Amino acid sequence: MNRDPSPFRTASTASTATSPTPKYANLTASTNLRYSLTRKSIYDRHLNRTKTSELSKSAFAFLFGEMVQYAQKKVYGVQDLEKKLNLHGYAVGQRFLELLLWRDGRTAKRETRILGILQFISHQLYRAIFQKQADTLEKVRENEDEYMISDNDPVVNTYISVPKEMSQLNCGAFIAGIIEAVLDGHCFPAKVTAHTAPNELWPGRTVFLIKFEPEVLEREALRVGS
Amino acid sequence: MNVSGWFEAVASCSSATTNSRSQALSLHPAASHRENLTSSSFKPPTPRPGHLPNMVVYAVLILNKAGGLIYQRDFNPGLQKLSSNDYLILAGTFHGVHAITSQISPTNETSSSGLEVLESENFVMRCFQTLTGTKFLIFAEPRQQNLDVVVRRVYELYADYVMKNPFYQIEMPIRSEGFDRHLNSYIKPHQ
Amino acid sequence: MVVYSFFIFDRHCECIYIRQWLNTASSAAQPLSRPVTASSAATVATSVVEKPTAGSRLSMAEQAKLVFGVIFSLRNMVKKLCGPEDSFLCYRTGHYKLHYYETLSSLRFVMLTDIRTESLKSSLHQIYVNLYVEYVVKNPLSPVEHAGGEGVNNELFELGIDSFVRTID
Amino acid sequence: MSSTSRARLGEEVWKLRTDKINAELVTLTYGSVVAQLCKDLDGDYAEVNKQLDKMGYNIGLRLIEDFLAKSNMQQKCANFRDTADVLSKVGFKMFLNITPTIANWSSDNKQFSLLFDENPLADFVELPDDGKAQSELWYSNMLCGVIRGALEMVQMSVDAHFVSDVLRGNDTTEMRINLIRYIEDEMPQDDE
Repeated sequence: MNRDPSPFRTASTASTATSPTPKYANLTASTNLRYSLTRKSIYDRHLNRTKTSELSKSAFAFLFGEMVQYAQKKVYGVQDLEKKLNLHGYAVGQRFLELLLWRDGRTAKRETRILGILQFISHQLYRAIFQKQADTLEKVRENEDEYMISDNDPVVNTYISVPKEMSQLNCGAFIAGIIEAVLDGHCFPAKVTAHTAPNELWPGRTVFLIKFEPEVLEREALRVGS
Repeated sequence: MNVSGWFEAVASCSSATTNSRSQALSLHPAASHRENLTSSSFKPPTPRPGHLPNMVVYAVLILNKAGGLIYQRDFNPGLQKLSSNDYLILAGTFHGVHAITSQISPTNETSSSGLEVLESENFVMRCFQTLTGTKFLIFAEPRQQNLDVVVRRVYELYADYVMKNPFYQIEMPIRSEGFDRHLNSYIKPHQ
Repeated sequence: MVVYSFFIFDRHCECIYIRQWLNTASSAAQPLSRPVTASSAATVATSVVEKPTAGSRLSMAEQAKLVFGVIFSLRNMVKKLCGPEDSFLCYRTGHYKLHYYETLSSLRFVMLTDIRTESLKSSLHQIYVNLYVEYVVKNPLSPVEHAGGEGVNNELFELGIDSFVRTID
Repeated sequence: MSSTSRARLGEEVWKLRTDKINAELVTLTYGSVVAQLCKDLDGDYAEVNKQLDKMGYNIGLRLIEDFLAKSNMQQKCANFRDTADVLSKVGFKMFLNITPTIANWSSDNKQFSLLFDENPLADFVELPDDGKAQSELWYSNMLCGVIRGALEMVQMSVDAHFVSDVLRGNDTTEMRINLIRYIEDEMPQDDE
């Protein structure tokens, strides 16, 4: 896995890397990069420096909004747009996972069971990124391979009103991408999609539907069997 | 007063109407078919910003910087129902009048502000023009004193739920379900 | 309270009376001692030469025209929004307040004051009843129509306005 | 309003009137946007800079309303020095929780620099080692567009661009802002 959460290091592999291959070239080979003498490069700073720092939610909303608008120019239809947002989320998720596990240090544990990884996502990951837990974690009873994580008010959607003609769109696809990356990173390949499922109290309630690849279930079955 | 210029500019945009989000996707119709894996306790919604105490707001209008009407909504009975075309004309007229009211200022002040409060027998209107030229018009029952607070809050909601909505096109009519919803819960209809 | 200016428009939308008071620091205390323009027929081609006065970039004639445009539009807007029974009373900007009173005979009285002034609706009504009707309408020498302001600017009316405005505070 | 009371206003808005979010989420999302552009534009960094500036401009047009609504500023700045002060102490504070230093005023008071000691957008970032990113890409160029767009909405036409960036190996991160002109108030065309 990448040692460095720079957006560039994995940029080219973001969409395909289900099991990232290490790329140490830049770290071992002599680099041509110039570094500031004022010790401001990423290597001069502690990775925990920004662990608790905050920015305004507005700044994120504007950035996210512009990302959606940019993506919208280059897509055909809602599905395509959600796919783009998912990929952005995926890139963010990969890096967040690295940070999270690195920060857990020696206590970091490799989740090996479906329930374990889902709980990791709806608790630790959610808390780290959104300062709250996911609201529910449920299993879809009809389908063995499907689970749902719900968020009553996804932070990316707070200010978004989806126009009528795109009613199927949920920009939570971005968060779905984050979840997908974290699942992939733990070798639980799955497809994650975001769906609007409002209730009376929460008009923006979103359900993330997680559909695991067959091999995940097979492995799980082996573990249960043993 | 020449209102034809702005009129053509906005005539093609339909009036701002409230649109309800279409039915959400129902993932799994039978709710009972779920196993709950968490003990996530029910949390009430975050408290809404305080409602208006004892104040009847009739309507809110928003004009873009060219005087085009981009939002109109009635909250409580008190004003006549006008056709969307009449509202467009009214907005354009007011836009022009507003500019003149700052021109005819008899005082020496260099920074002239246009009309801020208008009173009639039956209503009071607070007009707030932002530094970017957008105008917020709040109509309320006569002799309301706290309209500054209201207008300020409406501006904040606009900044949040209109400006931050990637699907809103600047200067165009506002069709934003989130804005409608939050405005409504702030300016709660009085019976 | 500071009164800046006073206008009367007749039913033909013509300005038949203008009065402006100097707005300087000293005049705030006694705003009425030195009227700048006695009275005038601003809208016709009499020999009225209006100098742009302090605090106003516009000549009085231009100002009257703009004032009328504003009150006419706002009056119509109010009636449109709230029905023909409603009437426009006043507006204020950050710097001044405009008071409006319209008689059933479509005479319009307009007064510009500072923004702290309370509603002048009844005051304007009294100017109409006690001054305009008394000194202009009942004046046998005054014409029925006041084209060009003729007949409004008589001495009694002027004095009446002065002393009346002095009592409004 | 004095410079210190502006700083206080910035603090107050940040502390009391700003909803917060995890900074790393913003940082990584911005990274993802830049990476996407580099990919879409095939490593043409000049184009990436342009696109970032354009996206920022679009944001600026909207962000100004949030700035005005939350800061409750109702008076236009008296001069460009004032504007610089507000930009740094209220604007940057409110959205990115930083207060870049204002420096290097031109003698006609129409140009100044913002020096970024901190830049949350660039935390975690190292530019690609491809021999050209470090001389061509302005990673945080979106900020220039935001400033241009926001000031345009309050009648100031400005040019903003980076002149140095620690990501390029420079010792400072410096943005130059140049007032081109004040835009006249738009008046409706009325015929009196």
